[in-house]
Amino acid sequence: ADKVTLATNWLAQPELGGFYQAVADGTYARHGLEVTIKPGGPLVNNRPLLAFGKIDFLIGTNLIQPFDAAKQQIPTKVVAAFFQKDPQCLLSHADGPWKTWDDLKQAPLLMGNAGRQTFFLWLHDAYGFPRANLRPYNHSLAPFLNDPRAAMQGFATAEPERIREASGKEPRVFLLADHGWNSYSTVLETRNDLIAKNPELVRRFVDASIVGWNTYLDAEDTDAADVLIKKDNPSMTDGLIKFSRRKMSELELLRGGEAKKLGIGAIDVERVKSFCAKMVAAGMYQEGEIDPTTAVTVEFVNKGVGVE
Amino acid sequence: MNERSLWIRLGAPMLVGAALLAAWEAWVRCAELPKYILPTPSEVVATIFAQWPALAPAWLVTLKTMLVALAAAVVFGVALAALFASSRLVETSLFPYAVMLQVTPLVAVAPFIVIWIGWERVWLTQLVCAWIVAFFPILSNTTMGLRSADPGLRDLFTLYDASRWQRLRLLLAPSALPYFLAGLKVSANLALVGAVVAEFVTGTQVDNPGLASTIFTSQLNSDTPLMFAALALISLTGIITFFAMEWLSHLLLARWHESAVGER
Amino acid sequence: MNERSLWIRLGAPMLVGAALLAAWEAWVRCAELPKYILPTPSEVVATIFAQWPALAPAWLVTLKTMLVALAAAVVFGVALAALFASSRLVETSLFPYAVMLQVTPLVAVAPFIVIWIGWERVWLTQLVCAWIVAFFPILSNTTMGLRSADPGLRDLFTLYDASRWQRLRLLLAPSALPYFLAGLKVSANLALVGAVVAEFVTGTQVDNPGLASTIFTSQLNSDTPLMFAALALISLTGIITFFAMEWLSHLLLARWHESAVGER
Amino acid sequence: MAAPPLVELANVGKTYQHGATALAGLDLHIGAGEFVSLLGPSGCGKSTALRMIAGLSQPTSGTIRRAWDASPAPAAGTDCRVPWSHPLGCVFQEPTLLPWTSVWNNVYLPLRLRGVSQAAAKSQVDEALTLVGLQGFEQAYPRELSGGMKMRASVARALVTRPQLLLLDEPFAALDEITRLRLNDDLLALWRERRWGAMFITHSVFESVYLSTRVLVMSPRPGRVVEEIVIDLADVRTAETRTSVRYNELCRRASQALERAIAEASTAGRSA
Amino acid sequence: MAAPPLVELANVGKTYQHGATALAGLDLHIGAGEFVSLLGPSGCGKSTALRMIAGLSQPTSGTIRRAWDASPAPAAGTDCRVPWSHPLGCVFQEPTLLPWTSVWNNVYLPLRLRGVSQAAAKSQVDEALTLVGLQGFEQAYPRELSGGMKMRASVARALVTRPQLLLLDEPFAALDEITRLRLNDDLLALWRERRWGAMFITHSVFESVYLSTRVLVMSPRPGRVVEEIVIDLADVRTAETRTSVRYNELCRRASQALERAIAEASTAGRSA
Ligand SMILES: Nc1ncnc2c1ncn2[C@@H]1O[C@H](COP(=O)(O)OP(=O)(O)OP(=O)(O)O)[C@@H](O)[C@H]1O
Ligand SMILES: Nc1ncnc2c1ncn2[C@@H]1O[C@H](COP(=O)(O)OP(=O)(O)OP(=O)(O)O)[C@@H](O)[C@H]1O
Ligand SMILES: [Mg+2]
Ligand SMILES: [Mg+2]
Repeated sequence: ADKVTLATNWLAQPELGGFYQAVADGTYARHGLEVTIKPGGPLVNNRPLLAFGKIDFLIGTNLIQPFDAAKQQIPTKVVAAFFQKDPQCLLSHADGPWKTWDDLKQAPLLMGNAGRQTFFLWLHDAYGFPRANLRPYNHSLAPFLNDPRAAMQGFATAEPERIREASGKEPRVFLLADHGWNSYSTVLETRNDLIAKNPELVRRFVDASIVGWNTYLDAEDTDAADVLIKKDNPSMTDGLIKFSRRKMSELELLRGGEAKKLGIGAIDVERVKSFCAKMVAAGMYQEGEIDPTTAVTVEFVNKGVGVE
Repeated sequence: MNERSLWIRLGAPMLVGAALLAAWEAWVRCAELPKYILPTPSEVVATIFAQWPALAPAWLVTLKTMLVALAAAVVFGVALAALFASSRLVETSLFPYAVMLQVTPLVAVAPFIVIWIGWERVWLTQLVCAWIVAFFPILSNTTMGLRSADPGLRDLFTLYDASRWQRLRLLLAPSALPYFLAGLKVSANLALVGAVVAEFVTGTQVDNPGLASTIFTSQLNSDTPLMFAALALISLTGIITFFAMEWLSHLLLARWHESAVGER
Repeated sequence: MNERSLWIRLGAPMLVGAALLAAWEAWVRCAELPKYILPTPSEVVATIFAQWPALAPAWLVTLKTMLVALAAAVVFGVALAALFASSRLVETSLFPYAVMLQVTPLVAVAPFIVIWIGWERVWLTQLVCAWIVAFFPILSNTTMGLRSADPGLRDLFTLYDASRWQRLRLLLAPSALPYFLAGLKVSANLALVGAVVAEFVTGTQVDNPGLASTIFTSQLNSDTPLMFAALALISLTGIITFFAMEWLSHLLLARWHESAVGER
Repeated sequence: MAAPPLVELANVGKTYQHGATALAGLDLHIGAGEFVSLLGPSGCGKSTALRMIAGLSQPTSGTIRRAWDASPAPAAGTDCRVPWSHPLGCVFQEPTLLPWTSVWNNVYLPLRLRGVSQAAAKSQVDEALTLVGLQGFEQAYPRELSGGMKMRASVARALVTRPQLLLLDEPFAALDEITRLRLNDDLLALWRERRWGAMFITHSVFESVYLSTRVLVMSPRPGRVVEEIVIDLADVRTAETRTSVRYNELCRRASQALERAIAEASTAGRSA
Repeated sequence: MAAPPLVELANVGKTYQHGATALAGLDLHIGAGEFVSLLGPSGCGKSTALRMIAGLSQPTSGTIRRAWDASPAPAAGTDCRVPWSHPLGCVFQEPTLLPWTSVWNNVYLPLRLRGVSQAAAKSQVDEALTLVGLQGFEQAYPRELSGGMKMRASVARALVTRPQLLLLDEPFAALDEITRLRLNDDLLALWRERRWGAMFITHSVFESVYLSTRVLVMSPRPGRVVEEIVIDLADVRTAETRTSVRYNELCRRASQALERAIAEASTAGRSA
């Protein structure tokens, strides 16, 4: 079997469940792959490992970093986009003063470093969220819970439940995707030379991952994968896992959009271009600085794998 | 140090500690703060006991990283200081690189260290990170100490044709000892912080998570009592190390150095 | 230190530095490493110039945090050490809390510091974080130094009924100076790292970004040359500070302390 | 000697931490205007006694009474333009100069500690420095002085406060005989002028007899006073004193007393 | 004096960093088996000369020739059970003992630096300690010793290597006269037995004449030798020597030479 390493962007969690599923139920093995998953973390930066060739695949949070790679002429590409819709959201207290998207502009907004340098720039440009309202966020809910006027960033598949578990009340959720943020999320990247030298391996990995995701979403019993997830990430509770799985289905994160027809992982180049245009409009890139088509390839997806 | 003063020196901080904890407990109870904002000390202690099966191994992992990093910092810091003592030129030429190593933030260089060492060797990577954080104070203090030997004694060693090694071991090392010990206290603390931060920036060893993993997990789960439990263990480690160092100082300096002797 | 030795002491490290940079440049060019993996020094320098309009203000922000935090560390560390010198009991009662402050990882307590100080006062929060990182070495070293005064001179001051303050200023402070200076070198480094880390944990700033924001953004954007440019500025700051401290040491100790005088 | 003594030690003993007994049963008193010399073998406890009189070390048995403990010195910061007098001046066996400052500042130190300004102290400090022959070295640092010069700076520092009681621990041991004789005469002249009390530790029998009104001879460890020799020479002493019969007789007596004390010690030492 | 001198200083000058000239035109030689005393006023450059002879300081002008520079000492680690001899032994003006170890280890130090094991050194170290009367204080730390005892430990350390040339900077200044006389005799006895060369700095004219084969008198700063007095007393000196006419005559000559030198100085000093 070929040895392959997949580095993720976060600790083990249901939002990465398909990959763990494929490890746990032997899907990768059946595709002739021996996969090791290297989890990410709050201060862990796995990205350079890909460029250095120390790992083979990397999960990216959204399309921004692949665009940056294109800009820096780093020879990597997105080969599959697992979340058709970005679960990135803003949250406010259920009994707090902020009831609408526009209200949030007045809220002190807890946001971490990555958010500030990516989607906040878009929030600022497209909706006029003021910079002065930014507040530090270190993955601790305490500052948010401490202040009913606060708003914070989050993943729609996790933070609402974390907040409910801590305070008993589920917060209001505002999906960025509902307001025009049309990036893919949980995108799979690899190096161009791997695509060139061993496209077969890339194909097997993408296919197996899609199968893994399908299993993870459909199966009643995903215990094997969840055990792996909980082992790698002790903060995972059964409640959180259940919530995430439910939300992923509800929001059609994996099977919505183009994936309905083309299968999980589907990439629509037009959508990538449109997202890129939005980012250029938001001032993140210069006009023409990035060729979004070099950041992605549809060579390995849109084949309807796993679609009944 | 006689029996009585030993008791005072152990008793006084404990009394102060008890008073502070009591005040904290009282304040949290009166203000009725929810425990995800600030738990009471008794809740923290209860959490330590309740979570001991998970906390103990994590503590051991962090402790191990800290101790090995500190040992490496001592060995390397002292060796480098000894090299510096041999020539002022070597010292000024190399010291800036030691400074660079210390001032470069781990978050920035961690990925490169990971690449260089290999991401599978997580513990080694963490060790190197913690070592980078910890070694400078030992180097800086020992270097200053090695320079501070009494000139009369230096002359004595020159007169009797002491070899470099003899001079280092019999003259410079004892002279540098008080400086070294002051540096060691700082380095011990930094090794501990370094061990925790290293786990943050290099990622947990999946099989052997340390206290950083506990802290992060508890942050995610808003389990503030657990986080305080972990922090309490870290503080405890630091304080125990501190008193161990004090005791070591006393042992090594008691009979001769001004900082430790009583009445002349 | 005469003219010649001054030149050697500045020239030698520069020569070594130049040699290392040349080797790095040659190696990267020969191995044809792409710049997103490892930029050459010339690329880094070019980046510094090209990005100067963005780097300069960021540098100033970090520098300001560092210097103010260092100043606070000096004031607080020295004041506390002076308090400790007045009574061994106070020292053992309070020193453990200084240790606790230092060993608690910023990443864990930053959220609480933010809540406590108020999250609008970002700069103050950063300052407090950097200060927490920096102050311990000054405290530890100065405490050791204050204890190391010559017993004969202590007697002299007792004989002439020196007040506490006179004893502190005229006897203990000069005796502690070499220790303090060794600690200051460590603290200066830590204040710099602290300033960067503090910005990380309190959130990179959009309006007045410091070098931590630059580093974070460049990491996020895979802009390795920019990251190296920021790291180079940090290293440079550290090295300049180091030589400034050396010069200060020389100025303060040259005429009397063993560590600085030449031939007797 | 009718006046109450400046300091009085009664049956004083001193045992150090590691069990060494330096003094046992030491009786000693110094009156105002007395010049008492202490003679004794090396290690007999002379410096220990001096440190206890200065209040720097506590006896493990016996009592010490000091006249100035009853009437405390004026508080620091009081107006000191009038020549001010500290009860004690002390020359330790080692020079104990502050290494980080100049000779001038070292001599100025006791005045500074009483709040005297530099300007006000100038004449007093310069006078003391001239007395010990260190004019021209005001700005030198201690490490730039020879051994004898360091001790002289230390003597200047003790004299600068015009003390009521002067404690001197072998102040002239590191000086050549000519300088030493000159300083002896200068010291005596000052003493005749100011009539302080003095305790003078020396190893020179001649010096002790020449300077003192009383010579005390101590036995080896544990030290106590074994002989008291009252020096009944004229107050004014000159080069002629040294050739006088009485002077030489007193010197011989002191020498013999010392010899006896040490002979005891060496037999004791050998039997131990 | 037919043999080539152990050490020879020709027209040596020394100016310190801040411009103080300690020595100017110093000529001096010490032959094997000679016992040379150096007399001179405080601060005239005696210690400076000693440090230069010991190789611890370089002259700013003139030349120094040392016999042992040609034939280097045996390398460290050589078998040293046979009594081993280091070319130089030195007693500095200050005791310079290692504060962190015992008296025994301090005296053992020079042997240790030559690789002699503790066991092999034991008899030699104990002998040296007994010679200076420190038996019983082997395990004491320097800070637990009196001033005189520290100097004696320092003397023991210089003697323990059986040097060919012994440099002594006022070794007995802090000792009472009885102990001093005894040590003088012990030193002379050792010297007669081993016939080392010695340079002895002292402030006691009597001591210098009693011990030496030659006395050199130095002028004040900048120091140089102004008078050489060959001591033509019998080799074996006893208490009787001190009462001999020749001895007293030589003492007077030395005293007068010193006095002359200092008189010059004080006139020079006052005119400066
Ligand atoms: N800190 C100490 N600890 C233990 N013993 C000490 C200490 N200080 C002095 N002694 C011992 O006390 C005795 C007396 O010492 P002291 O210094 O008073 O002698 P001294 O009469 O001044 O001798 P000298 O003429 O040599 O200066 C000595 O035997 C010494 O070993
Ligand atoms: N490191 C130094 N820097 C400047 N001047 C110095 C230094 N060391 C000594 N001197 C000066 O050199 C002169 C000679 O000093 P030295 O110590 O040789 O005198 P000495 O003859 O040994 O006097 P003493 O009998 O008092 O010990 C003195 O005037 C002293 O001020
Ligand atoms: Mg004494
Ligand atoms: Mg001298």
